Amino acid sequence: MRLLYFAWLKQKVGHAEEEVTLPEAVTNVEQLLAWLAQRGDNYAAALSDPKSVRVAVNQEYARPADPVQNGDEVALFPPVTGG
Amino acid sequence: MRLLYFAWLKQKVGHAEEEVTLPEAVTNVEQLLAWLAQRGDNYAAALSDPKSVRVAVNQEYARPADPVQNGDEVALFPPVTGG
Amino acid sequence: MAVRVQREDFDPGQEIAALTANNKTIGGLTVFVGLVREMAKTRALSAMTLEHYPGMTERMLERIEAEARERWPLEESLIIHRYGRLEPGDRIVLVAAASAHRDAAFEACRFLIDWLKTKAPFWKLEEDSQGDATWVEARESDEEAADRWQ
Amino acid sequence: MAVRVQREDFDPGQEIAALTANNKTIGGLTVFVGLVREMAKTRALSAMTLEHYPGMTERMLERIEAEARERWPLEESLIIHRYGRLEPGDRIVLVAAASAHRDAAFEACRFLIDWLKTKAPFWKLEEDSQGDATWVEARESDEEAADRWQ
Repeated sequence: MRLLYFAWLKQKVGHAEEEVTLPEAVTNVEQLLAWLAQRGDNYAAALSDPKSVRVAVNQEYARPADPVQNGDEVALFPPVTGG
Repeated sequence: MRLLYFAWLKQKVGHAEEEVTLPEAVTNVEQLLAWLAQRGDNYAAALSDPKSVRVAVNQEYARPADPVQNGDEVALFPPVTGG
Repeated sequence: MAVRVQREDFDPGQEIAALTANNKTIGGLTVFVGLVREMAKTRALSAMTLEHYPGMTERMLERIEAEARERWPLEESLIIHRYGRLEPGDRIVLVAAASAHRDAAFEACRFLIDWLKTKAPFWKLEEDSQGDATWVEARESDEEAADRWQ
Repeated sequence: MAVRVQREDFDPGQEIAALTANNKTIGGLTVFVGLVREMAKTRALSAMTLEHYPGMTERMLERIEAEARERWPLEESLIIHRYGRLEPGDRIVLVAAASAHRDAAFEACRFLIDWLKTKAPFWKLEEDSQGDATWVEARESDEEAADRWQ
């Protein structure tokens, strides 16, 4: 799975993207965030407030229960502030 | 009094402006329109439908009861359609 | 803050650039440009002639603009309206409002054009391809649009 | 009908001219231009950096534009949004909608900017004169503005 981070999520995680292989138990967005949060202090800090994290799976906004799998492009970012 | 006509009122009356001297009995907009209407067929035709005539006295929109006097600039025109 | 009634065309890009130049308080600018359409209600137009009341027209536009600036915190505003003979595709009118925030810019711009359409002395004479000329009648929908702002 | 996400500035006049050229069905064009303001909530900005999500940003803007064209009878529409480092007074975004009638042009233009602000992946990093950089937080008022169109 290709993971992308934007804005302050990128700064807190420390990189803009990475490739990961999901454990079998991780099948949806909510599980993905929980799994990421225990990968290190940087992830835990970035994901400490789930309300301020938005997720897109394959460039579509996704909800906690939406499925994820290896091969997906998953982006994590704060609420958008363009315009 | 200086009278100005615009749009189809100008066409029906036959001229764009004229100088008139008001009879003493004419002191408001409503009386002015009634007096004008009996000055000839062209005026009668132009003023036959009072609902479609707007009046400005000294470049301000005026109502039937608003006063007029010699020296005023009075304009007669249809409802506006700009923009 | 300006009002112009003119026969000549105008350049929206130049007007927008002038409105926003050197004013770093502006966060949003809304501009409306009205154009002559080829199709009137039921027939194709070849031209349109706009008549106005020199003096009163400018005065009413200035008043409409002043009213907008009382209602919204505007940094800039502009009304340009043409008169004379215009053809389909030609620009007729430009109204613009600039403010720190987009709400004010949108609402003031809409207000300017809605009020202009019912308060500013302009009259349109449409000519069709047969050479028939007809004065455009005022639309009730324009009155209703203006009434929203009362 | 077009969407552009670009680092370079754009010329509103050129865009407006291109939108209305050779289309005599257009009666009204509404354009909104968003600019970098010098004053943020509590402090003076020296610059702002806009980050985006290449690919998804374009996709979302195209969807927002398609949605506007389903809701209103538009002749033309355009969204341009910049990314990268911008300074106070710089243009950020242009949205435009052209239609036979001004109602549709105004409403569609407003819809485009309201939805863009809550759906398009852009993030703003503000820098003040001390060199402090802060990510702009999403505003509830933007969510509310977008919700009006649900």
